[in-house]
Amino acid sequence: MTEPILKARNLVKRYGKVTALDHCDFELMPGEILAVIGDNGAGKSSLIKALSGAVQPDGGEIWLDGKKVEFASPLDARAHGIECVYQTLAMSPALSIADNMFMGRELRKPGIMGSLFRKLDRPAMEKFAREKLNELGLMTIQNINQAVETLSGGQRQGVAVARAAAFGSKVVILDEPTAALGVKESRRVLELIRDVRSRGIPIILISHNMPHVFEVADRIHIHRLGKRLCVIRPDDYTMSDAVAFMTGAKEAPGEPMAA
Amino acid sequence: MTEPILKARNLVKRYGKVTALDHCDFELMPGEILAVIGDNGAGKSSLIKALSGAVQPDGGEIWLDGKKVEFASPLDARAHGIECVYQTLAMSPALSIADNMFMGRELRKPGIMGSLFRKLDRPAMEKFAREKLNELGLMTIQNINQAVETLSGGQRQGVAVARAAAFGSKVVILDEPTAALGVKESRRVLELIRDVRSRGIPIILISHNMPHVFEVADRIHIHRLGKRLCVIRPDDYTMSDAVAFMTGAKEAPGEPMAA
Amino acid sequence: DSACLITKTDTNPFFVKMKEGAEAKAAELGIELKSYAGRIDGDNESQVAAIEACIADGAKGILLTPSDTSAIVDSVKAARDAGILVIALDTPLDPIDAADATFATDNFQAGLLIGEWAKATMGDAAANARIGLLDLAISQPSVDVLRDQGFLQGFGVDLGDPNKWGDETDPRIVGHEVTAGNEEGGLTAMEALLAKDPDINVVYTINEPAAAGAYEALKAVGKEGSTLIVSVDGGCPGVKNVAGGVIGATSQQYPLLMASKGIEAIAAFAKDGTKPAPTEGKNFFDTGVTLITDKPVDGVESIDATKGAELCWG
Amino acid sequence: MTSNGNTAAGFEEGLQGASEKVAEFHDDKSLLKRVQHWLHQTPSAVPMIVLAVSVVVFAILSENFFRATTMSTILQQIAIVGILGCAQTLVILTAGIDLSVGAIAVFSSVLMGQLTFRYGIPAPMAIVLGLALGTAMGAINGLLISRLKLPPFIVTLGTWQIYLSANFIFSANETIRSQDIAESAPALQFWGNAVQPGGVKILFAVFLMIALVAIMSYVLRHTAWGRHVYAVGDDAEAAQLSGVRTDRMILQVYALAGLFCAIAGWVMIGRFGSVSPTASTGQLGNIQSITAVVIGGISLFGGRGSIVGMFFGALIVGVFEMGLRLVGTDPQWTFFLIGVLIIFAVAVDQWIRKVSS
Amino acid sequence: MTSNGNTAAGFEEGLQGASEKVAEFHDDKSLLKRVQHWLHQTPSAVPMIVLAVSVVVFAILSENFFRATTMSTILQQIAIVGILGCAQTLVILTAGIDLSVGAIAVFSSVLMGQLTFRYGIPAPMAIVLGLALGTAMGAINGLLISRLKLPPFIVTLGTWQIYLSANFIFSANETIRSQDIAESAPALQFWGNAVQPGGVKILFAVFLMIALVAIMSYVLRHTAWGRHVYAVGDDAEAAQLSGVRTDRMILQVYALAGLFCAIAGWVMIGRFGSVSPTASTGQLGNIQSITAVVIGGISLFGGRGSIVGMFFGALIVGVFEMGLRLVGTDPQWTFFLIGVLIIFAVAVDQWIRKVSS
Ligand SMILES: Nc1ncnc2c1ncn2[C@@H]1O[C@H](COP(=O)(O)OP(=O)(O)OP(=O)(O)O)[C@@H](O)[C@H]1O
Ligand SMILES: Nc1ncnc2c1ncn2[C@@H]1O[C@H](COP(=O)(O)OP(=O)(O)OP(=O)(O)O)[C@@H](O)[C@H]1O
Ligand SMILES: OC[C@H]1O[C@](O)(CO)[C@@H](O)[C@@H]1O
Ligand SMILES: [Mg+2]
Ligand SMILES: [Mg+2]
Repeated sequence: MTEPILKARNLVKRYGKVTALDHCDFELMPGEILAVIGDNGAGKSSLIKALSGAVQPDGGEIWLDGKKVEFASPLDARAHGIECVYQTLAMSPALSIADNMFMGRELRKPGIMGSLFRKLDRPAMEKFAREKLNELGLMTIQNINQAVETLSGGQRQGVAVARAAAFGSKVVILDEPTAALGVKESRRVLELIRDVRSRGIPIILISHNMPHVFEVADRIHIHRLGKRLCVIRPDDYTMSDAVAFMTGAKEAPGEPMAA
Repeated sequence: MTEPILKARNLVKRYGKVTALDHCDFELMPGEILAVIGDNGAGKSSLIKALSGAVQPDGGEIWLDGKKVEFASPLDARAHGIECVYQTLAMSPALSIADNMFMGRELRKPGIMGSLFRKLDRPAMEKFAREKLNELGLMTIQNINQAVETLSGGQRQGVAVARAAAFGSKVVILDEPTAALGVKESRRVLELIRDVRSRGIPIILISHNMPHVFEVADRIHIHRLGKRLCVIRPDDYTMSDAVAFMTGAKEAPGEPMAA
Repeated sequence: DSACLITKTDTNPFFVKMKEGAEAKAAELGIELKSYAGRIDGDNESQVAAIEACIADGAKGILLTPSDTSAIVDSVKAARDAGILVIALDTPLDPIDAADATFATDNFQAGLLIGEWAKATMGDAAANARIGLLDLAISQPSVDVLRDQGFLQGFGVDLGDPNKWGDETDPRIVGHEVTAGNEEGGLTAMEALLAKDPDINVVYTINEPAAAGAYEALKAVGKEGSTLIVSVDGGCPGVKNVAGGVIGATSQQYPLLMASKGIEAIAAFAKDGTKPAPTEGKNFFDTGVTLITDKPVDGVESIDATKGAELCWG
Repeated sequence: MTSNGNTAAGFEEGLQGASEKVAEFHDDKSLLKRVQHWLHQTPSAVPMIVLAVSVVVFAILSENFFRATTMSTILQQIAIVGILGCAQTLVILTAGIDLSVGAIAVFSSVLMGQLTFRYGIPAPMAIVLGLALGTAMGAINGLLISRLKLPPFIVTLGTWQIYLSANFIFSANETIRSQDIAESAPALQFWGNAVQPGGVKILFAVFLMIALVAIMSYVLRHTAWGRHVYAVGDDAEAAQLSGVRTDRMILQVYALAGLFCAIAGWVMIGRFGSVSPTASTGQLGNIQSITAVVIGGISLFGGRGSIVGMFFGALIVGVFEMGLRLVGTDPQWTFFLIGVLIIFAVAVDQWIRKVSS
Repeated sequence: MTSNGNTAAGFEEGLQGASEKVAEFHDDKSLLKRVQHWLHQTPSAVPMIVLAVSVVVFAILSENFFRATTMSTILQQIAIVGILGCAQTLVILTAGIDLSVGAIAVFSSVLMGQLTFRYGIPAPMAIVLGLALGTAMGAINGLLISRLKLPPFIVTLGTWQIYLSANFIFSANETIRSQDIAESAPALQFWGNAVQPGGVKILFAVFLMIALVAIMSYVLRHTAWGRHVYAVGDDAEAAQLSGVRTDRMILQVYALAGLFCAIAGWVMIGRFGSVSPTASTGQLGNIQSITAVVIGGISLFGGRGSIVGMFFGALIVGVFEMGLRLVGTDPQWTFFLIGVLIIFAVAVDQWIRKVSS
């Protein structure tokens, strides 16, 4: 086995009385699709928020590419090549698709207009955004300057996923990217995930949809009560087993990190 | 065939440039579970909002039990025995579970305290709420006076469903009640739905989850581009067919109301 | 023994001086003085609350420059019922006998002096004067009415009802605007009058801060030389402005005198219950008023700015 | 139910015997935590404690402070703000804000006065009319907010100016003198009467304020209408969907707030004796009442807090102002310290919410 | 990928050949709709039109109105509100509010004046210090809001009182005379200088205001920082998650607002000539600037609107005040009509949003 690209040990995160992460471990291998499954409130979102700098864990350590990292903010994680689509999507409704895609990494005009007057290079950003959306064949958006709030839920989710896919150079994280999507729209997202992986970028996928998970995942991280319970391969176990593990109905297999 | 308990004809609802409902028809039979499926943005939520008084349609007519009705507000629909769990749950986060369950239909103390001073009968409301939650075996809530905001997403959805199930005397409507739920939690909601039906109350269930739909539905209303495309029985068609109809991949069967 | 000083604001230099004078006198006579003020000129409620605090504090006397001369009367009565000596300073109550005594400038006289001076200075042109009036507040407290009407009388304008300003019909009047008695108010009010009639050539102002604001507005349109500004106060900055030609004439008041007389009266009252007496022939104690100008005219008594500077306050 | 149902969801058989445990809870039993928890449960506790502390401090600093007469004076000084605070509390609980409260109060008092004196309507009748017109002014706010869906801040910013200038125009800036009122329309000054148990004068106005707070506290806590006020402020859309007539509710709340303001206007006549269109309540009443509400721990985002907290908030400001006056601080220092107090009160509140969340 | 994957989602084969159509759009091409759409796309259009209409109306009603001198007077009257409006716009775009703008402006002007006259610091140095201190006051607001997570309304309600009373205490209520400043520290009055093309006097202050609006319009529209301001106001959490340092942003915005207020304070010296701690801007600057922002079509909920709209908003108020004065209405009618204007402007805005949504 090669070295994990993203690794965490003993992550702890408390919200008041609730311990959302309770000495949780995590590993993502290069080039893989790792699914994370678990009951509601198991701490999945908290885990990926800690990995992507959206929350600061109260304890524990994170390594990226073998180097210890501490992300003070999502921007920080992004600078290291980690892109995340959060459960809430994290888009600014009144801003345009291009504005949203480039939020926090805007392109500036070349020359003095950019360096001194810090003028945005709108045409370049729009061109890139249009390309990315088309390239991913995800949707039929007429106007790249449309405000995000005028998009349907599915289109919005598409823009968020496209943003992550376009900019994630090391790791792409998706938190329940298909929860609100219909059958057709979900299918597209799954295709996109495969697409990203085929570019060599590993993906963390959180989902409650077992068929989807077993379809695309290379490995499945099962989360329970704030901890990693075990990691399984979809070929070794059935969906029924996975469900039994994650709900505590069955004893988890004796893998290294089992709680 | 008996008379439909809830029927609509030619419903129209426009939001600015978008026509969410485009001369849509609808029928719910007594005692049945009717699933409504369709792409994102097909107009499913708009349909049930119109049926439950949450929006006023721009055109069209609705009959309940054979009588024409016009609901000015959800309260109005409720007075007619129609209960709805909206996609957004519609709970007041800072208020207690009991407050939320009885919102708009509070119990008052007997005697002069209730009639003149309009004092709420807290103990009675709490008792009822606790009973309902236990009876439905849905969750382990310690304190009925807990603010709803302190509940997990799953628990919250449970309270909303329990409220509808407890008070719906004619029709219970559920809009994607399991979208954010895990495997275990979803299963409970499905059980609850069967439970309500077994009390003789018909249910409208909106869901993107085909296996769930085909498992519990007696009939499936397929919605497309703001209209009812067709109604099928799960025994007559496969999931694959249903998906093909709703996405426009296949021509819908020649049922009466096909577009 | 303790006493209270309640002024309209604690930001107008006039009241700042008044407070200093009262403090000095109180220290000399061994009286403990607490000072209160409204938030803005016209803030009656704060003055009511201050009176109530003085009652609670067991003060022997209150010196009050009322912001709303009729609205405050009941509170004054409550204080007097509690055995406190209440003296109005600077601005008489409405009715004037609601206070035990009033130590003030004869405000009508103050207005009259500058009115007569302006009329005499303009000579024949007075018949076609364009007059702007910068008043205090829309509630028309007594001091506001007295000075305004005094000025108009002095200038030879028919007053209509002498108990209010604004009902005159003389076509020479361009308009009345309120200033809250400060620079900014004076400036914007003057700008409004100028927009109404750019040919204004006489400006009455309620006090010197308002006059300073009016001057800036006139300067902005280059009319500072050709417009006559008259005012009331005689504070040191105002007297300097007379010397510098900013203000043509001002009626000087004596706030330090009001304050020290007031404290003395309270001290006397605390000792043996004697109440101060008004000036002969008037229903208040007149602390005097003097016209200051460097361009004296016949028939109106005045002193020059150098002399005025010796008497000025603040 | 259907033939293919159970196959599709076949993996769910894994659920059999699923555990009931949901998440781990560490019950922290430290004293500090328990105190925080209690404070969190009791929204009016923080202002109550601040109040008690400030009373003690001022009693030490000034011998004249902790006396029955001083206390009754403080109560009478906050009567108007307290009544306006009832109006403001209702509105803020619905996540609104009412900048026009002071203007409605002053205009209502002017209406009562002028209807009596200028138009010769008998005083009791004029009072009823004044109350009705104040309610109507509130209702106009409510209509603009609930029907036209305009933000409360802007609507009441506009009507504040409108009502206040209408008040000046209508009154022709005339003050009606106390003596005249006492003589020919004493009903207008009703709330200025007092009881004197043991020589300490307590205005009727004070009892009225306390009664209004008590009644509204009952209504908000123990009636359906009160719960609906909270629900609307918490999440208006959710309230609407779960059966509250949100629009009607908002209209009622602003109209009732208007009524309270008109009552405050009537009380103003009793307290000040005269009727004056320039009363500074017209300018400052909104900020004063919002300050009481905020110090009282009511959330400006709606849905959280208690009207009793507002009462303590008003009392705290009253105690501060009187205390600092008696101590003899410069008035500007009083304003300064009240500014600090506002921020401090809200910071404490935030801290409690955060730690005990 | 995995053995059982495709069986589980087997029903999805129904997707083959799925249509691409998503929802039906009726493109309404009526003129009214197109106008509405254009208005919706151009947030400063409504105030611009209101402005044009009111200028025309007043020009008809009063012959003195449409004159170069009157126009330049209006511009100079709104210079201070316009600069405070720049500060307020920034803050409101982040969904905040700043009630302390006027207090910061007045205190800064007093600081500049007293540092020169009382402490003998050379005027240019005193100006720099005054600007720095104004920025610091804004930064204090920003710190309380971004670090302690207190609501902007409450923080600035508190600091408004704090800065204003600090201003009175520090100045000892002394006014510095215009003539003294002109003599020994003319730099303080810099913005009161004027150019006179064709005899019409235009203050430097007017050019400054226009320059600031232009610069901020560029910054908000064409730089990343500007987009981030909008993003924070639109949805602060989303902005944070998508890579904006929200806390730092908010701190910067309030600090910059403080700087603008201090600039306004400097301009006040030029415009009023003297330095006065009682300038009513301290009390009214917040309401005046909020009014300009609101009439200018900027949403109080943040994230929507343009600073050019604020400029038109300030101009509309200026035109109204001057126009109504010239027409000879009672000043109270001016306030009344401005109240109506505020509500009207927002109602129109709401209507456009609704119909063209
Ligand atoms: N901001 C927060 N404040 C307080 N508690 C929180 C917060 N975020 C999460 N929690 C709590 O932490 C626990 C873990 O939440 P988390 O969102 O990580 O669960 P999850 O596994 O993503 O659940 P789901 O499948 O429902 O998304 C839950 O009990 C939740 O209530
Ligand atoms: N309040 C609203 N304002 C404007 N447009 C709306 C509104 N509500 C719905 N729409 C639009 O109406 C159409 C139908 O929406 P609706 O919510 O009914 O779809 P749905 O079938 O429930 O979709 P989903 O499966 O995503 O919940 C969509 O295009 C949506 O954008
Ligand atoms: O604001 C009006 C007040 O201003 C003064 O003239 C002092 O400047 C006082 O005499 C008067 O009461
Ligand atoms: Mg989650
Ligand atoms: Mg929906």
